[in-house]
Amino acid sequence: MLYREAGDFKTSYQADSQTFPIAFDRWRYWAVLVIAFCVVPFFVNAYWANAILVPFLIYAIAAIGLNILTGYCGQVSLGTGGFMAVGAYACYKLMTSFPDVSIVIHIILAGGITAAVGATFGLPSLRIKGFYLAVATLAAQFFLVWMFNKVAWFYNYSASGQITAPERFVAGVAVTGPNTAPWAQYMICLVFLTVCALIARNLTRGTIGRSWMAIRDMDIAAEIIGVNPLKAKLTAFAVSSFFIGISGALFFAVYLGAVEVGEAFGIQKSFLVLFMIIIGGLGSLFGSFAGAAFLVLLPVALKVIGVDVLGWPTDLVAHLQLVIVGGLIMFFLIKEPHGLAQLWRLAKEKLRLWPFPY
Amino acid sequence: MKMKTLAAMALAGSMAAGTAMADLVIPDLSYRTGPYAAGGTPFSDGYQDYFALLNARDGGIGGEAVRVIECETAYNTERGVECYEATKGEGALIYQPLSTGITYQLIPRATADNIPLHTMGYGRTSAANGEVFNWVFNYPANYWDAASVAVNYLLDENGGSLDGKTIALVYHNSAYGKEPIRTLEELSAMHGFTLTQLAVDHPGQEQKSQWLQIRRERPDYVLMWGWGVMNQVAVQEAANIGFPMENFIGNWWAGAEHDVTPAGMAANGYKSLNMNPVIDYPVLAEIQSLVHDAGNAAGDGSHLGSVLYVRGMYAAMLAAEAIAKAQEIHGVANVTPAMVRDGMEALEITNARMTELGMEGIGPEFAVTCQNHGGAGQGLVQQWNASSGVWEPLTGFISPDASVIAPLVAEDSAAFAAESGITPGCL
Amino acid sequence: MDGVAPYVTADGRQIGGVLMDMRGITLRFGGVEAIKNISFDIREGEIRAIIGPNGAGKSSMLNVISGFYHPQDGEVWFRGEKRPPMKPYQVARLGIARTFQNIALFEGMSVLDNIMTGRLTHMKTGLLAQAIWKGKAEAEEVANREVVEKIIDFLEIQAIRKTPVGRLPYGLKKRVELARALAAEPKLLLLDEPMAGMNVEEKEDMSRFILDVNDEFGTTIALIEHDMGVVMDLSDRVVVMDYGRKIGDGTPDEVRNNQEVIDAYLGVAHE
Amino acid sequence: MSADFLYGIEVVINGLMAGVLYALVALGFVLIFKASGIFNFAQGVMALFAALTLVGIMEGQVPFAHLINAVFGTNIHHFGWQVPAILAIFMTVLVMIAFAWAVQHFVFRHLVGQEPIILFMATIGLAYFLEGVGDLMWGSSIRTLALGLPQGGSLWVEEMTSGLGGDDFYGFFIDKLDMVATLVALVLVAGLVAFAQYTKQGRAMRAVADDHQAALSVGISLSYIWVLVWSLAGIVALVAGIMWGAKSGVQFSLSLIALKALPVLMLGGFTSIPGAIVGGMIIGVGEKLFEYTIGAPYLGGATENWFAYMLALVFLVFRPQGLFGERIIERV
Repeated sequence: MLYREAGDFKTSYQADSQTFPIAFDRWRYWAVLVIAFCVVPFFVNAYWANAILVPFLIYAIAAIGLNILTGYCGQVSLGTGGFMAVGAYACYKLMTSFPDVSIVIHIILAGGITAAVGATFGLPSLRIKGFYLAVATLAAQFFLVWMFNKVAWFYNYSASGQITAPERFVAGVAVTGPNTAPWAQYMICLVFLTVCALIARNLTRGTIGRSWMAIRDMDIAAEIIGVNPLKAKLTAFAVSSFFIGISGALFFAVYLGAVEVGEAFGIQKSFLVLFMIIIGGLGSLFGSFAGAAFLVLLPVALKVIGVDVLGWPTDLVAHLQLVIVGGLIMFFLIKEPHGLAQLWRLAKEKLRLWPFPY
Repeated sequence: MKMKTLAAMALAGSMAAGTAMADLVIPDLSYRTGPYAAGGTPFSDGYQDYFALLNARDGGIGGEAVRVIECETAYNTERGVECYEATKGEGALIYQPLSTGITYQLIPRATADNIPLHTMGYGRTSAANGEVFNWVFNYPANYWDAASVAVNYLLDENGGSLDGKTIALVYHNSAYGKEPIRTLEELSAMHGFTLTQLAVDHPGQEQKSQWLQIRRERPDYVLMWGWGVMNQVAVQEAANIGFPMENFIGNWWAGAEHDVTPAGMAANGYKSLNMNPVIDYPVLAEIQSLVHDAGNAAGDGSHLGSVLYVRGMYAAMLAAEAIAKAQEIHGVANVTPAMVRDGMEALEITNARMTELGMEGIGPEFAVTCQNHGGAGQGLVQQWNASSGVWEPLTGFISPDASVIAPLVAEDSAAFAAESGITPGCL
Repeated sequence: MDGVAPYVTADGRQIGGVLMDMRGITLRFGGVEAIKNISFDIREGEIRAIIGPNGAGKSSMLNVISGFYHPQDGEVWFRGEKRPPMKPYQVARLGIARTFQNIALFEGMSVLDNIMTGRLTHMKTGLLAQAIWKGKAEAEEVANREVVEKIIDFLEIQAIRKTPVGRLPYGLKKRVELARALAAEPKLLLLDEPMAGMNVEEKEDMSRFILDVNDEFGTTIALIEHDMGVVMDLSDRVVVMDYGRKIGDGTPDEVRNNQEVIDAYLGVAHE
Repeated sequence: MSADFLYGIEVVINGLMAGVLYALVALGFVLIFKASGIFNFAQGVMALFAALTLVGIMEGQVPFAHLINAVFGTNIHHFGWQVPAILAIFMTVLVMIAFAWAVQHFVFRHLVGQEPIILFMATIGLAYFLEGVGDLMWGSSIRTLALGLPQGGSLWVEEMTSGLGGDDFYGFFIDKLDMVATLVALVLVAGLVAFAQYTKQGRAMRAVADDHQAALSVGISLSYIWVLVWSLAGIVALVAGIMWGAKSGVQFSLSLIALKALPVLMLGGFTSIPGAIVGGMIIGVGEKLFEYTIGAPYLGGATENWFAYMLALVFLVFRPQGLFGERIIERV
């Protein structure tokens, strides 16, 4: 009975357009934030940080980024891996060239550089649409990976071609390098995710968000009512790439610490992040979180159940894992084609009417 | 069963706790799925079977049972990290990640966690410098050794001179594939051969351009740094253009049975490096009777005695010997990872010991020191006999040119030390 | 037609000078001439109808006005200035809004958001300010929301404010589309068959809204419509097109008595 | 003629043939997309699955042996018989038809009328699922495809042409497998076109491709047609799997060949069968020629993957409707 909008009157347009119009949602939102910021850091261990939380937070940033482009602006992209690589290599070059500047600034700048690269590769979107554009973004994916592999300047001419994140500190606490405490890794990613999510929320609820969605739903009509398609699409590419660049920088500097471009940012990464937003829900920030959580957690959960609980051979579990993930995706689609976010929405709608559903 | 379910529900707990068990815990980061499953499966089988043999025959190592925890990485870096974090809390003594990508992840982590890392014939080459990489060992040989061994073999074939010869390097366009380039460039300047580099992009199913170029330029020899599907296609394409197979030499990750069988008879005569010749070791029979026949084989048992199986078994033997050494040094049976590191650094593999273990000639003799974690760096050349389906060892162990490798190792490890703020020294 | 002095209509509306002047417009697709050398004007405050049988080129004319098609020949004058070739979104910024024959709402958005997109040409905060939201962006949002709420009240669609557009019935969609166009506070409003597919009651509602818009906001309206009764009742002046040519122009009464127009509508064979 | 020029021609010829191999994969995409608007992400995995099934049947392998052994503690591997290639191919085709039926019956029947992105997503799930099932059924090791397809450069061509250039020219290299593949692809395309033109099912298929509603209204069963196109795509996948598998052995990486088909699709259009063939050839020649003239000598090589996409991208920027598409006139 708590979940009600009745009696929760909005007296201003601000209040009406807030993120969580229902009081209960607002409380839960604050509760999640408090737990995430004030409770989890004290309990997080290396396993939870490295195997689950940090990848989840980073993928959530990437998923938000791609969701802006694909879910909000309707431009399907398969260049995510390449753009994450731009973020990672930009961050590496900045870290090693200006060791005295804060890593936080490096990460933000890496996002900015990625935004510029993303906008450049977004130019063809003015002419190419739909699946054709998706395939066209693969050109960015393959080219960028090839370039980072080939041009030695990007990896400071190291013999191995891998880049390794040197140790850097935020407020005296190591956030990159081998001596980073799990909570520090977690916190920096959490802060970036929170800020990114807020920015994404602000952008999508306002003018620019409406231009994106207008382009997504009907590009010609959008142009006729006054949306500049060039500007809308390029800002979508730029903002999306900004987030993806940040996630790439964090992925490299905070999470893995060392990467090789082909392996870490290959085509599978592009597909993975796309799967996340599709499964989570296109055009939904919550969906970005849900999709990232689903695809990070499910394999680990299935592994734990299969190997640790049932004691089955690892390869059998790995194969069954594919079958189950694939089967679940199809099952969800048949039951609810618009992703986890829509499932969540429907559940909430039912809850709102409960116990008088008519 | 119920207890197990409960344990799983308390996921965090089960992952973090539990060093209490008295076993010697050896994680096996395997990959039996994904694009490189064909390579990962036999290695893992060999690795696990050897420990199973020790348990069955000797009751473990020094009286302590060995508990192998297998964790599937699918050759994926992130899953490798998950596996590492999931197993290290169990008291893991030594990691053998079998992937250069995962190795790079684990070098800083394992160093910080004080768990030794053994990267046998892969991983970061300059880890041979034990003063910088205290916790990383890459004996008995590394990529740069491999390049030098290959060139030394060719020198031997050509009466000591490669002057005016051309050698083409076909390599996987990745960090792994690019490893030998610097060494080969040094060697080409030294011995006067011309080096042509041909990059093959991942995954490497389409190599027509590269092999047409080889056909045009007719190099005297082709070296290959390949992995996965690239190997099978390269062997087939070499046969297609009629390149003399005996002049085509792969490195030791391009010289397993499955690399050549798809090409059938056309692959006959193809050569590759190896660090563990495939011969009928007595220990294989023991594994057959004590492990496989007892129904404890790690996989389906079909890989026993194959190149990568033997390599996995060899890796397990080196780990077991290091643990035994650690037990000897520290006088306790239930050793810690730090003690195992000491054991690895004091490891000495002699022919007598290998014979005693039923593995005569499986590897070169070598002794590890604090300065040198890389072993002797020797490798041998083997040749594929397609009619009998056997990799026949062609040479004995060939030494690399230390005068070329050592400065490169020193340079790269010094750069890493500077970048990471490490002061080189022994523990 | 130029130079006609402003006047007041019988029902008291103010008709001003020429707002838009189309001069000798010719539009070709490949070899087909969709519009052949047509000239007409639209005066401030009036309701101007363009009628004609199917395929007469009415929609093409509207598309020329909104900058979606670019005529090969002819000039478009707007507010006394010659309009250079423009992209549709630039035309929108001049203050020309429109609705579409086959409703072109943004199906994935709510009614409110759809109407708010009509305000895009009035919203100026930069990307950074929007990312921060608090302050400038929020203030602008609220200010524009107020305008939109007035239009929502005006068109009596308060109850469906938060409904996703996809769930609305046809008639309401048409109304929302009108609301979106109105939200732009256009100087010239183009309506492409605003009453197509409606029943009598809905048509009456829509007619009332169109008259009210014209009356209360003084908006100049150019519309295409098939229903002759409606057109004759609503509009001040009518342009008649047939096969891309203009065959009549004048008050409803004048047009009604034009022989060529009668022929076109009765289907006299063309030579 | 100079050797360089002749080798350039050689690169073009080989590019054409490589292009045909790409087109073989692209064909499967086109068939399904044309008839149902589904961008079938699982096409590559289908090629892997079909080839694995073929080898498994030929070798008399017990399907799901590993799973059965794990669950029941048995130790079974093979039935102990060998199946002749022709029979095995026939059986594999049956398996692919059964697969098509299952896909339609269990998945896409429930998704009729959904947006393309959702259908696309379902095929992602299908790709995962099929990959897992393939591994479970037949294992994940590399298998040799013993169909006895000819391999290696044609010596005849080499000898006939070696006189064309100077001493530096060794005659044209043309792989016999590529020739077979080209032949098979041409037969396949001719067969598909004939099927579409002259059979009742084929006409129904085209009707569905043109307009679902109209096809329904004249009494064509959509479900039947979709099983049909998925079966055809399965057969095309089998052919692609055989051709690529002959080179590399049948292994997981076969599923990645889909990536080589995507630029072809972009160029040739998602709905045009001749487009797939011509697009494949343009991509094949383009990427090989670029690698030969610029990539390998100046850029360090391995440029083919991205260049194929870049080529398609640049092409589309200037001609968004693709190779065989009609000029798009936008309307409101």
